Amino acid sequence: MGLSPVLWQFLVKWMVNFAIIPPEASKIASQVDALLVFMTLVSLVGLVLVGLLVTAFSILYRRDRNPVATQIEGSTLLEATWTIIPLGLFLVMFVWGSVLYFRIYTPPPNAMNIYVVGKQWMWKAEHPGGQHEINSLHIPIGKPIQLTLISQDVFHSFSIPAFRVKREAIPGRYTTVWFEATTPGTYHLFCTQYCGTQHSGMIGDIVVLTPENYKKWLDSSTSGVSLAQNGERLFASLSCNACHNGQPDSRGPSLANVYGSRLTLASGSPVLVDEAYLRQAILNPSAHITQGYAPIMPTYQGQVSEEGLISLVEYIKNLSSNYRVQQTLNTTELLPEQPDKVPGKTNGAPSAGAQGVAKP
Amino acid sequence: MSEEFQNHDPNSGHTETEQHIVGPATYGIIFAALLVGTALTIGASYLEMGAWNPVVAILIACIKATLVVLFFMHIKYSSKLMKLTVGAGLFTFLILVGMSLSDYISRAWGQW
Amino acid sequence: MDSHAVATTADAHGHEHDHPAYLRHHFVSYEQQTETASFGMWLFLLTEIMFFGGLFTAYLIYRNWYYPAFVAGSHQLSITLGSFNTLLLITSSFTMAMGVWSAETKRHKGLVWSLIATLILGIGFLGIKTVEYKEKWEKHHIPGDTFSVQSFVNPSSDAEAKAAGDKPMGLDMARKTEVYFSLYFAMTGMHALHMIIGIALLCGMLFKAVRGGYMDGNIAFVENFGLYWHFVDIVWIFLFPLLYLISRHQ
Amino acid sequence: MSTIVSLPDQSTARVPKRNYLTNENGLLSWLLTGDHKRIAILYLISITFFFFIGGALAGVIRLELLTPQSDLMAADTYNKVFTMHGVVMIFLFLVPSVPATLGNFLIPIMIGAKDLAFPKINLLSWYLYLAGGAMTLAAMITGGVDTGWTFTTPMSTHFSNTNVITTGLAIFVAGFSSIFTGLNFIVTVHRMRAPGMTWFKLPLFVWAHYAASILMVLGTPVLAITLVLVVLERTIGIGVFDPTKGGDPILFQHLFWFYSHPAVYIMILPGMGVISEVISTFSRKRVFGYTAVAFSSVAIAVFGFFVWAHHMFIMGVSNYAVLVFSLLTMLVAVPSAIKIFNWAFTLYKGSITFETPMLYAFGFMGLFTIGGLTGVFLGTSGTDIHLTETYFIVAHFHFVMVGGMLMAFLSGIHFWWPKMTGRMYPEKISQLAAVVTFIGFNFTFFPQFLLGMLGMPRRYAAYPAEFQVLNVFSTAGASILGVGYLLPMIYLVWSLKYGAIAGANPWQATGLEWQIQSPPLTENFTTIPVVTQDVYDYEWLERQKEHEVTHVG
Ligand code: HEA
Ligand code: HEA
Ligand code: HEC
Ligand code: CUA
Ligand SMILES: [Cu+2]
Repeated sequence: MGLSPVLWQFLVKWMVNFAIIPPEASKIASQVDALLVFMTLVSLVGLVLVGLLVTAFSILYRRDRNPVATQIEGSTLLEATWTIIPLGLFLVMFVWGSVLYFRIYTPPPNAMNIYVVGKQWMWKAEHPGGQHEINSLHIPIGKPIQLTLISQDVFHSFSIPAFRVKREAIPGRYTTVWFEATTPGTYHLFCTQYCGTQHSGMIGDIVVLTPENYKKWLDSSTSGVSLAQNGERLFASLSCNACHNGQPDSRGPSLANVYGSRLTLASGSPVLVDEAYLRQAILNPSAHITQGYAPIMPTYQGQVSEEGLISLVEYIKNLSSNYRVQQTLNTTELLPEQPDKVPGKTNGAPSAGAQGVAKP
Repeated sequence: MSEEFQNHDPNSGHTETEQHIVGPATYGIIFAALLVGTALTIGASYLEMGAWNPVVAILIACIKATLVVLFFMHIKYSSKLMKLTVGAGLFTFLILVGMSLSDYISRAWGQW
Repeated sequence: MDSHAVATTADAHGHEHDHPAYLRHHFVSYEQQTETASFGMWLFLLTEIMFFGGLFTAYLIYRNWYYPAFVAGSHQLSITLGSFNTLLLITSSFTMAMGVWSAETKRHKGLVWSLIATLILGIGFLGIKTVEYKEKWEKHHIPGDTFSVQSFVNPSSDAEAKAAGDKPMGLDMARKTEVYFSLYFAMTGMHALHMIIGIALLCGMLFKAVRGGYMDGNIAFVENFGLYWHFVDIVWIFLFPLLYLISRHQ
Repeated sequence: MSTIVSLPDQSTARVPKRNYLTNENGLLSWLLTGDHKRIAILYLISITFFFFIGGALAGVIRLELLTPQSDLMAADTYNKVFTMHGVVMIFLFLVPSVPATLGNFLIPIMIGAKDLAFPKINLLSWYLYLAGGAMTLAAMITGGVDTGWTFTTPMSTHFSNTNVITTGLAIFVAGFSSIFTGLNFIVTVHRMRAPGMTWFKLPLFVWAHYAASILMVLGTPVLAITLVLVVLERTIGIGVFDPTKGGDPILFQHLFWFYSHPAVYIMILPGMGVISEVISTFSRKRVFGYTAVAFSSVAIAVFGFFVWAHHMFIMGVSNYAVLVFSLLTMLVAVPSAIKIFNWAFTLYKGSITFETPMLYAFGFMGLFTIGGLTGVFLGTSGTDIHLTETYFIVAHFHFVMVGGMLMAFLSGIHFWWPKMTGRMYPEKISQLAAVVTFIGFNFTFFPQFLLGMLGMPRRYAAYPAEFQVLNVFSTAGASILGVGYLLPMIYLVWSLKYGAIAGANPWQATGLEWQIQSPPLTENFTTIPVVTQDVYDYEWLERQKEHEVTHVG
């Protein structure tokens, strides 16, 4: 009699590949692991302590040895000890953990932004250069990368265990997370928030490349139209430039350099213009009236898809002068018809003129 | 909720306190006060007070509610336990509202 | 076997003392029984506070987010009807309090008439509420597929909005009035549901009172019902300014 | 090894003829009973039924996860299975488990009362529970639900086309059952204590239930209204949680967790009460630092309301809120640590024996410590990012809920079985069952910590092949665990007829419940006791020895 061969095979495989921690492939990973190790050690000490106390007392004071119990009321000193020491340790964990938390969710200003749209049941990544990919994400090492996430339907969660990061994609709102990959390789991408039938199929690969390979990948998969260019077309075809044309008499404010600036709203409160604000300004203009302007901007709810919004946002972000807008203004009719280059490996994403106008 | 054990009645199996009966006169006064309060709320809503409008409205409502609780519902004449019970309810209510709102308010502070 | 808890005698019920028939077997005294009942009632009211608490939280958040929509939505409600209803409810609270007093002082007529008054006022409240709901229904202000933002994007087409001097609203904000009406119906609906339950109980109580009930000192039910009724009143005291009186000056 | 069990002479002893079980006969006498003890039995039967339904579903989950592909069933079915497993286990088993059975049975007796304050409401709460259970079963049979037990919006409101409404209403109804139980307990503890029974003479079991009841009364209604809003959103389309209408789906989470975090303490506190009683009895000692243990229950209850957003750390709540909620989570963990150490020190200089309830209690201490400490991993915001929504969480909550509360429940059932039925369970086999459960449990759930660390997401019907080995361990463990749970089921039923006659106080315990006959009379006490002795007063008990307890019936 022996172990069944199947089970044996398992065990061997397991012994060979045994790991309790996924690969560390980002800068933050080792920092998270340090805290995890610390907490595990503290927990082990605590557990062993409890275990030792229980076992030792059970042996020392079992009825056979100690037939009569000695009644003890309690001990303030002891009780204070085991209140304060765990509390202290927990507080250390809290501070340490919070530092990490803020680090993970505060992208550095120079980070490269990639947009990720989640929908039942796939991830769609949009690189600034216009490369789309589905259920995979190609990134270079050594460069901080910020993800701006949004969901088109329900909650999803973008999880990369090897990087120790994870962020929920929420319907109707941008969220961000960032990381800097350190080791080339292919890692798991999971959707960890339960999102319906094919939740477990909403997985993919994070492909970490050296900068050279990344460049190669970019070139081979470009569709020829960057996000900003696509945004420009949308800007024209949705007639945004009818109002935002940068002319002194225009009805809408100039959008050049608006990204990153601080605006004052009609209500008097200041806002920082970030991606989320730009998106809101397009969808819910009357909730965010800029001081000095009439609330005349129509809402584009239902007219632009999330991808389209991303393009618009990316276009406005990169708008440093109104020159382009005015150019667009003169050639409005022409632009949307601009021929597409054959998309590279964009996984068959449809490529109409300006992508992102919501289908009726 | 958590504090009431400090002032418990060791014989609470036998509370013999005679019940205080609140009479029509008190009820009448409170009723009048409630009517006045209602009139005040309506009036106040037509005044321009900026951010104070909701504050005043809520304040008057709170006063009215307190009157109802204290007199119509006899809490003024009830045992400490009852008062604490009402307090506990109010407290938890405020936790629910306050701590939820704290998330919403502080979301606007940063880029998150 | 002196002072501790060991069952020694077979005297199961200990019927040595004479107690009123309504004293339940597991209580020592009538005071204990009433105190217990009213404490239980108060705890139940705490659950009610928390029940409405969820709605109030939602209300406060959305009111801050979509203030203009809430203002415009609020202008759709009739202050006259709302105030009148407040009056009805406060009065009914008063008559209910009088009812409790009558029961405490064993005034049969007083109790019956107070309950009748309370009943009529309560039904009146619901009647007016129905009128208000019906109007919302006709104007397609019920949230859901049929919801229409016509009154808000184009206030001149709408009598109430015109009267309140509303300005046309952007479509995006106008759509948020649906959130306002969702909360309006959720909150007043829950309140109305409590009223309906209250009225049902009131009918039963009235029936008993007419036939001479509650005159034997066993008035726990009347008192606890009073607590319930006052609580429903308090909820309305908050709902009225929050829903009807948002920024009437404008 | 010696034992403290002292049974009456089996040749002459008999179960008292008149007791709450025999007082009246016929089905109706049960269905219309106001007796808290009978209602406890009714609850016991119904929650056991639901536990086995939940357990069978767990078995199906584990079978599916034996292989990486979703080959046993479609992903859709798997989703329905774990949702039902969660809903049944939480709302129909664990929340009512200890309070509605042991709590119902014991609280009035422990405080020297003849019944709970509101016997009819107590019965009503059982019927509500049954209605909720029936609706859940109906939802399950007519197509199931696939939202997970957390009903995340907008998934549950707009994207799932399964029986969300029925299940939501089922939980709503079952929730009221829990509210009424809690309300009854609070009123009873305040109003029905026997003369001389002061707050600090209350057994810790009562303190724990009192604290849990506060949570039930104040927390559950928020869940109720949240579910109502979800149902309204599905039926008529109001827009409170719907992002396309301007609602905030995160608000749903706030409201849901405002209940569901306190609910985890509803689930654990009564179990902690059981452990206090058991450890005291089998070490023949007053609980070390009685006051601290009592107050820590209340502290858990109060602080339990302040930490709910730790379930939402990555869901887009403000980072400042994360800071606050994470800090408060650390604070709420401390009272649990206090309890663990106080129990450990109760053993110090005790006179310890190792009957089954005590074995389960030891199991509780170890497993709850692991579960609790891993909870701290999750409460630490930086590590929660990596661990959340993985099997680490699954392991965490099974350690606290199964390793903690279920162990406590079994401990309590064994401990009070003689009181409830008048007969002893067979000791040897039950000790075996306790050990089997402990081993099976660790086999099942410890690998899940590793899986979580490695990043395996929860609620996955299929997973990457590299996780298979640990999953096989887990499934294998679950089958051992299943045996461990079936055993008590069998021998406890067996003991109803063949168990040794227990007598009034087989454990020589000090609680009031042990001073009356087993099974007790319908009215518990023939005369209301006057309490003079202290709680856990073993010396008093010694002095009582000469007046050996007799029975009435
Ligand atoms: C009985 C149920 C129960 C209990 C008691 C607990 C107890 C705790 N839980 Fe748990 N929890 C759940 C049930 C429970 N939990 C469930 C069901 C979920 C998942 C829900 C879902 O998403 O489906 C969950 C999820 C959950 C999360 C959310 C994770 C996420 O979604 O990202 C968090 C985060 O903070 C958390 C934390 C805690 C903490 C800090 C405690 C603390 O109360 C624990 C305190 C105990 C101890 C700390 C142990 C004793 C301490 C010692 C002996 C001291 C040791 C000595 C030294 C340190 C020296 N839990
Ligand atoms: C009280 C609560 C409780 C209890 C006791 C259990 C008990 C068990 N649970 Fe459960 N579990 C939850 C509460 C609980 N669980 C919750 C809340 C979730 C989250 C759901 C969600 O994500 O929404 C969850 C999710 C969950 C998962 C994760 C699913 C996923 O995310 O994909 C798993 C996987 O292993 C699991 C396993 C088990 C096992 C093996 C047991 C074992 O302990 C059970 C052992 C018992 C038995 C095995 C019964 C013995 C009797 C029989 C087996 C009868 C035989 C009859 C037939 C087979 C017909 N549970
Ligand atoms: C009818 C005129 C009009 C059109 C068409 C229009 N806007 Fe605007 N827009 C405005 C006005 C006026 C404001 C300032 C008041 C406000 O914030 O609503 C504004 C504000 C903005 C802002 C906020 C920045 C700031 O400085 O306040 C952004 C971003 C923006 N518009 C983008 C767009 C985009 C993208 C489109 C097309 C899809 C568009 N607008 C179409 C009139 C218009
Ligand atoms: Cu998307 Cu899970
Ligand atoms: Cu929690």
